[in-house]
Amino acid sequence: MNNSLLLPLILLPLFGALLPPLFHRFGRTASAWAAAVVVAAALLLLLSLLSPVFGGQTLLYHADWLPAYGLNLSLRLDGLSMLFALLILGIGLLVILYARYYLSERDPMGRFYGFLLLFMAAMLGVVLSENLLLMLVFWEMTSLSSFLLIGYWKYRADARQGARLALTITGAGGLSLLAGILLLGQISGSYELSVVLDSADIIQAHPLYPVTLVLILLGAFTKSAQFPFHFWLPHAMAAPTPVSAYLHSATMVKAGVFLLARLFPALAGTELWFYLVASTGMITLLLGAYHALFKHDLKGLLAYSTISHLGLITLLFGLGTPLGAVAGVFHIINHAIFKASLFMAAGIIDHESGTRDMHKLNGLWRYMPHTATLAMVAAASMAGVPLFNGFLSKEMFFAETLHQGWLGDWSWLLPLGATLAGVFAVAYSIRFIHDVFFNGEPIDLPRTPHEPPRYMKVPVEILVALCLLVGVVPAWTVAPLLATAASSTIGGELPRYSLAIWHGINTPLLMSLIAMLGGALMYALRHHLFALHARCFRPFDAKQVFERLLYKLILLARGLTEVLENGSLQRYLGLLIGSVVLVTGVALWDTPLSGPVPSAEVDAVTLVGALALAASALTTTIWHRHRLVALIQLSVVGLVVSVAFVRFAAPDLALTQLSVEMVTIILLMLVLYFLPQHTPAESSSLRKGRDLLLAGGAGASVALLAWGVLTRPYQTIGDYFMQQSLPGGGGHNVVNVILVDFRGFDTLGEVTVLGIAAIGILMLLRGLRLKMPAADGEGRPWASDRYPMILAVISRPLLPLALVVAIYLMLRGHNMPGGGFIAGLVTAIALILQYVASGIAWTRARMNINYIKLTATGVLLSTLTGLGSWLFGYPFLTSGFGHFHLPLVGEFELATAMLFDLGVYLAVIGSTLLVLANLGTLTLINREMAEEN
Amino acid sequence: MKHQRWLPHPHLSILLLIIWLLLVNSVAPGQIVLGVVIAILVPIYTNDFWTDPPARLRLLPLLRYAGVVLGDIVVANVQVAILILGPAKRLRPAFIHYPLELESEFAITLLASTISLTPGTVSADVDADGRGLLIHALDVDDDEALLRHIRERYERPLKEIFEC
Amino acid sequence: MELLVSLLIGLMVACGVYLLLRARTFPVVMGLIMLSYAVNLFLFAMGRLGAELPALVGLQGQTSDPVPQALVLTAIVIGFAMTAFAVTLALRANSELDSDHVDGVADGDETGGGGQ
Amino acid sequence: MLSLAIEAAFAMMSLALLFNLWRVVRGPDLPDRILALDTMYINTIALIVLYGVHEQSGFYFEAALLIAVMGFVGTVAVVKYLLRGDIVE
Amino acid sequence: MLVEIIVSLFLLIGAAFALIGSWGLVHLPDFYMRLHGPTKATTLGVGGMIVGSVIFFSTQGEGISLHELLITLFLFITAPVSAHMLAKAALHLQLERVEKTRDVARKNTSGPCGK
Amino acid sequence: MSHWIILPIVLPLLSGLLLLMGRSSALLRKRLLSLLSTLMLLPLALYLLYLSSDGDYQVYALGNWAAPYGIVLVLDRLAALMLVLTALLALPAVWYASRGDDARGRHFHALFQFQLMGLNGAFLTGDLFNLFVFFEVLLIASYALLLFGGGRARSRAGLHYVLLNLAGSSLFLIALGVLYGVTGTLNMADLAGKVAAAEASEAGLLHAAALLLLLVFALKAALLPLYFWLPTAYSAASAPVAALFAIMTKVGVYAIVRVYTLIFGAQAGLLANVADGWLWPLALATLLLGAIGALAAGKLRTLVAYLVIVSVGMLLAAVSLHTPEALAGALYYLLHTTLVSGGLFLLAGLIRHHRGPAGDHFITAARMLQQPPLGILFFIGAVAVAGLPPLSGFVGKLVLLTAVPAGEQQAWFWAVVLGSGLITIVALSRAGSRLFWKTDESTPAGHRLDPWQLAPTLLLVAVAPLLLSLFARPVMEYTGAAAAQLLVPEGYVAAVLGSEAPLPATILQGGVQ
Ligand code: NA
Ligand code: NA
Repeated sequence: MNNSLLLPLILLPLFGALLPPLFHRFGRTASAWAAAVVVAAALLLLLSLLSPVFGGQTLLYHADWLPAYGLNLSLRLDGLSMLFALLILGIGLLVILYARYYLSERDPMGRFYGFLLLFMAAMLGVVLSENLLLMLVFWEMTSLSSFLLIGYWKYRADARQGARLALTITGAGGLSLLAGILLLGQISGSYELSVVLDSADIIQAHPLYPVTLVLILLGAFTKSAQFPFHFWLPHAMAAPTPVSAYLHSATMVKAGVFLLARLFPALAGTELWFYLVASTGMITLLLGAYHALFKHDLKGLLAYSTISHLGLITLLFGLGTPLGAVAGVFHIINHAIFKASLFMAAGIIDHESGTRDMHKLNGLWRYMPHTATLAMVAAASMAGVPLFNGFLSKEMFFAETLHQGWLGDWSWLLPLGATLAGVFAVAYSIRFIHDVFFNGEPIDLPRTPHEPPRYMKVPVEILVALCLLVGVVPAWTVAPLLATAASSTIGGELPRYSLAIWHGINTPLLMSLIAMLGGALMYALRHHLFALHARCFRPFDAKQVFERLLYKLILLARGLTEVLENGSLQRYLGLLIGSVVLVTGVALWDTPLSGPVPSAEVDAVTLVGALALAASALTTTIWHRHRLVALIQLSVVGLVVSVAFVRFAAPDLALTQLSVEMVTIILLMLVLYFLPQHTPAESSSLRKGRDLLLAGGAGASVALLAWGVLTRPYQTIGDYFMQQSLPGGGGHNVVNVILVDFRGFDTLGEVTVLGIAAIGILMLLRGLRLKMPAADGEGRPWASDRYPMILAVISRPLLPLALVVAIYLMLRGHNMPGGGFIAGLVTAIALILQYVASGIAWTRARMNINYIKLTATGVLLSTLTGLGSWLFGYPFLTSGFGHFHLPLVGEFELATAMLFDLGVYLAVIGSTLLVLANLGTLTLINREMAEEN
Repeated sequence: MKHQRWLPHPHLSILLLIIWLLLVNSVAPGQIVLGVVIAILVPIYTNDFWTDPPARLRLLPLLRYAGVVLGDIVVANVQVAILILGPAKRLRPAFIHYPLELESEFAITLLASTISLTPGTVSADVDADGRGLLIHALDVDDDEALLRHIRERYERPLKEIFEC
Repeated sequence: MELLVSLLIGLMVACGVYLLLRARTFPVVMGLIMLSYAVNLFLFAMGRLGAELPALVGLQGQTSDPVPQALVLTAIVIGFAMTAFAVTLALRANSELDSDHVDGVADGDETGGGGQ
Repeated sequence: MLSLAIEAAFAMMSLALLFNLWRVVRGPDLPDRILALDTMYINTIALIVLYGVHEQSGFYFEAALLIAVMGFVGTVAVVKYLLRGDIVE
Repeated sequence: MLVEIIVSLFLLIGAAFALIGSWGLVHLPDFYMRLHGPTKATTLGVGGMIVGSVIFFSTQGEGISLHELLITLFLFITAPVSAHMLAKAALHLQLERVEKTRDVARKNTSGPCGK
Repeated sequence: MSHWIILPIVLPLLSGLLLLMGRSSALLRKRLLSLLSTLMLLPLALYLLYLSSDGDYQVYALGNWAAPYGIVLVLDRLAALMLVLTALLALPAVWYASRGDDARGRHFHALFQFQLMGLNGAFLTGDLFNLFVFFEVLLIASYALLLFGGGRARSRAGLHYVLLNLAGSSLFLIALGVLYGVTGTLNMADLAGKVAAAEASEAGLLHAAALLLLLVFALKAALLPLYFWLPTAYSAASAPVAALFAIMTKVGVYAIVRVYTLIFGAQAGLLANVADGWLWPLALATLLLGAIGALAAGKLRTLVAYLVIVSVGMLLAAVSLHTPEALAGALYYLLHTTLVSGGLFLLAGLIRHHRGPAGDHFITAARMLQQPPLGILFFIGAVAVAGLPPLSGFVGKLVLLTAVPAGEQQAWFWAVVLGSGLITIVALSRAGSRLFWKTDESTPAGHRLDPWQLAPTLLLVAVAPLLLSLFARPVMEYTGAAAAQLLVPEGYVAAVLGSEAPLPATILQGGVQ
């Protein structure tokens, strides 16, 4: 059941892809050999599995990848995948040989073979996957690796654009296919082919069948260049010809029809299938055939011919009949063989003559008769001339077009279209031969053409031989392969069919005849047709259209992005605020605003405070353009808020707010010096109105929330802290015990924030060049008295006094309002006062403390205090305290939380001074810099 | 710059001890011990910041001076209150230059503070050379009387306290 | 009382937000400070306003909820750190962009596309 | 008696603060506003002490003390700014 | 009762001076004159409160409470600095003064700072 | 109680502090210390992953105060996963930075460590206010890191980033305040219980708090309409910083996952799944607009920044579904996108340094001296980030596509994901074509690649998506288990609140007599 040889089939080229680049340093041939050996090994491995597959077995391999989501590394080798694997590896080997001679000295060959093997691995993965999701994995990998191959000559714009076009179209198809496969998996309950292929009834009866089908077909059609997605293929011809020979004959584009074949049992047979697939195939068939005739570029002709033949195959599968499928499989084989050889021949011509333009290429028969012969055989096969392989499958195709039953009275349309396509095929095949090898003399070719190196023709010879062999003795050559492949495609009994060359005189033969004669006639009339074509069809360059479209798309995207992100902070903030208002409004929409708790009376003093707060908040806002004035108004707000904390019994908060207030004022004064003193009036009244609306909305939202909460009862964990503070935390001041003990972790984070902010600010100030105003806002020169004497004299003795107050606040913080943070700020303010009063130089001479280290030491002390609890087997930051007794002193308390608080104290001093002193020093630095210049 | 001494500023230390005891609002032995420690340590650590303290300081005159100033503040407060409550038209404000006899910055500062603390006068500026004070007075009729008052009542005692 | 405090908080938020939406860094920083006053008061008020006594052990009477106070203390400190950073950054931006406009655009250019 | 006096004192302090506020708002010059703010700080000390007596609680002493020690720093900073622009030099 | 009366008296004195000082701030015609209002009345304003508070708490039966005096001490140290600096600033900004202000300055009329 | 849980927070804190203590000139020693500390986080996180893998919650009561009173750290599968992810991303980033980017200013490594501390703390904490604190830690560190190196672009972007986030922090506090004001608690497990039991009269307020929190997290996560700041900010940051920032948006996503499964999840009574209705459409729109932005991008850094936005849309759309499959897929996708986009930022840095004055702009420029390795890395990274097979992006996308329940939601999700996938492919192929193909061949630019910068880039861009894809099954089994655990918050609540409160410790009881 689990055949372990399947995985190496893919892994060999996958990892083998690394070899050519590695061997490249030993020369181009070494690189080619490395690639060839890898592929040959894989081919041998595949051939070793030939007999069980031909014996009707389906070899499976399974390994879990992500089984819960249906993604498995399960592989399958049955007839169909055997056929494709043979094509991929066989033709791959020939292409490697061919490319060795095709690529020039300056082409990085190791990279080429690397990409090629990567692509080969992906392609093998597609055909060998048993799991549909796995198939998709490889499917997308073929798109990616072919992107690299098409863009191989990256310096050429057409290569780059062709690659991107191909990737975009096939990538889009891949995404659609993904969706389709997911749906298919949902419907059939599994992504394993063996299950899916057995679930045709469920699938086709499912309401999602049409969607699924369309999504999957989009994948197949984009890959196989079916109308209307065909236009990427001609532009992929910018790739080196070996790539075209490989990707556009046997592999990449065949992935699409492979998918049709693979899922044939599960999806085919419905009316919808017929209409979608067959009509797409028919249109593509005709369209490709028509355009092929009018291409003057050799590879262009072949590209449209490929499109046409892919349409043919698609049409065959679209018929939904077993025989149609057999014919489809057969044509896959034949097309791969003759088209690969034609591409190679075209490559030789291009390589040796320097052009692919059929206007210039004439009469090459004289220069390269051998190549011409090979090309003629292959072209005959393409035209469906008897005795060549193309004829056999084309006959089957003509026969099948006569037997479909969906179109009723319109059934004649199919054979008519098929014959018409045949006419064109014959015409462009003749053209390929006659225009190039005969038809007069070459017209200023870049090079004088001659036969290519010997080994460059070997691949063509092999393929052409196959054309002949299959064409003449199909039963001895292709029959078993076709039978195996077709039977596993259909997934049941093979219908009766015959590979004989001669079936007697019948309608298909007639159709062939018409095609031959008509084709010859058409070629004869080609000059009139070219003129007509040129009159009716404006040249349409899909690539340019795509590029233009893409460009417009990018412009559109850029426009949209710029409209959304106009780089205006005001808008971004406005959106945030607007969102706040919106969600609050939505949430509170049908909720009663007030709760049951009665409100307390307002006393007169509080009312006055409220009035002061409201007035100063409003004046701050109204006069915000006069920055200093607004700042003073703002200070009033701060003062009143502090007093409010006193009023509502929160002395710790009041102390903290007051000291932070002082530091903030110093901070803002330091900064304002370097900024404009006034804000220009620049907001339009519309903007003001919008902002007022937002501000009002935000204010109302928060007010509603506050009112809502304040009028509702609650139960709080606060009671626990009130009870546990003394016995558990050893302190009377519950707020402080929470800060240093219950929630000491928050405090540690908080001082860390302070420290980081200080470091960050230091970083911002480094190298900062600032303009120092020579006069104040009104143009007055600054006063000359730098250090007012009275201020200096008072500040100095104030320092020890303030320190004593700080020590007092800190030591009693655990039991009474105070604590390390406030003490730290008091100390810092007293110190910064020295800077203000006596100057930087004076202060530095007296206090040479590294504030960074002080800050770090503080945080470190707090952290280490926390870590200390590990020594006692307790979690981080567990505090301990005890009551001690000393003679003379009496009883006193010691707590580890005090050590923690000491750390906070130091960190606060350090970081506050780090910020303020360094901001202050800015002027000194800038003055020095100004003097230097 | 650093000249560590055990008690760089004994007066300051005493002041700090008093402040400590006032702060803790207690004279428990433990607090006194702690206060003494603080009163010794803090001046040592802040010594560098107070490089030019008064060379000498006479405690008793200082206390007497404090008493005088406090008394003056109370009296002046009442006077100025009456002035403020009355019509502003009646007031006779003036900037008066006061030539200083004091030389130590500390003493000058103390004088300036005293002037500012006593209602009715504010020391608005110190001359660049430190030889005079600019005083703004709310209501003066006799400049010389004011200058004399300051000289006699405040500057002379301060001289006595801080200078020879 | 509850209504009064709610209204005041709302007013401060409104003023803060209005300043926050100004185009120059300094008013924006003032807005942030105003906003943090409001938020601190709000957070504190979430512990209700009826208390007469601070959250100290051993007092007779209704003590205030200590938890929001602790949170506000943390918030004040963090807010201060952030304000300091923001205001320094404003300085830096003013120096680097030659403008104290929040988008770094020259004077008189209101909505300015800072763009990419 | 005491509570009545406290009420009256509260009323007077409120009025005082309103006067200060008026001057902060009215200006006209920056020193006026700063002076008014400084006075507000000092009146706040008085108010807090008064509130302490009213609440018969000593917990608010530190707040008043802190203003007494630090309240002038803001004033000094702003004034230094007016004088020199550069407050730390 | 006596204590209550004394405390009440001091509180009222304090409040009254605070109020008068603030009134001066509103009422006086120029900045230099306004400067006298607060720096004077508030010293006694706060002082009155402090004394009231000291007496009040010292008579509550929990021992003498003098720490409020520190407030006055610190205020006496710091308040003159504010006043001085403000005056300096006003001189520097050359704020208008009422016309009748006499200048008994030894040097020049615009104050010592006006260079 | 295992002390290991606190280490991811304390270790970077301590090394950050030590880094500040050292002399500023000793850069080499700082690099070593920072690398070592970051390196140690990885085994530590893996050990915690192992600890959490049996499905038990590890609860660490800080200060020995039991929940809901004290702050607890809670280690569950999700938290462990995020710790591992952080370590996995941080190590290459700091490694890369140590080759010179850290020398453009001071204290890079200290800031970096603090950032890690903040991230790890945010992932571990079980307390909502503590989450706020750690948000602030990681934000303030990120402000500084974003601005590290200086320059105009950084100043402008930094200003926007900082001011927006400051407003966001205020919002966070308001939301927290309402939650506390109604429930009286801050512990997330406790909140879960209180919210679930909330009565109709309280529901409106809680609803508002929930949505305000959502805004806060959405701002961090960069969800429409709050993502506009991100592209400029991320593309202004230096490469290693931007790489580390790849996880910053994920902190927002993490917080959304945590809060809207635990507190406002399906069990939350009147407030069940309040966020979903907002998240779903906004996430889809974010996804689409992010892809459009990627198409519009003019340089690689900006493009990658938009891809970060795309990933956020993808993640939050999945999160809003609240199904175990979607959540499991989202967590897998989160791993993938964080590592790969981090790596792409590093790669953009490399390309910038090697492409002369053109930098990483999509304009024609001289070819790079050592183009192939960069080209290969870009290709692999593009494949991974575009969700193409066979790398982790595809697996993640596949898993998410299958996770959406069939029906209208599925149609929307598939259409948007696949459509934006196509746009992404177009954008990336255009970018790659411009950077590596359309080059001026005459004189190569740049200098030889520093293998020590290439290696961390390779790890994130190529090795990570490959391994994640190869080992998708075990990874998905873990994320599946994590998702299952998240959707049964009762277990979390029981683990945090269930145990008896330990007695408060009194280590020094007694003392000297
Ligand atoms: Na300065
Ligand atoms: Na006086």
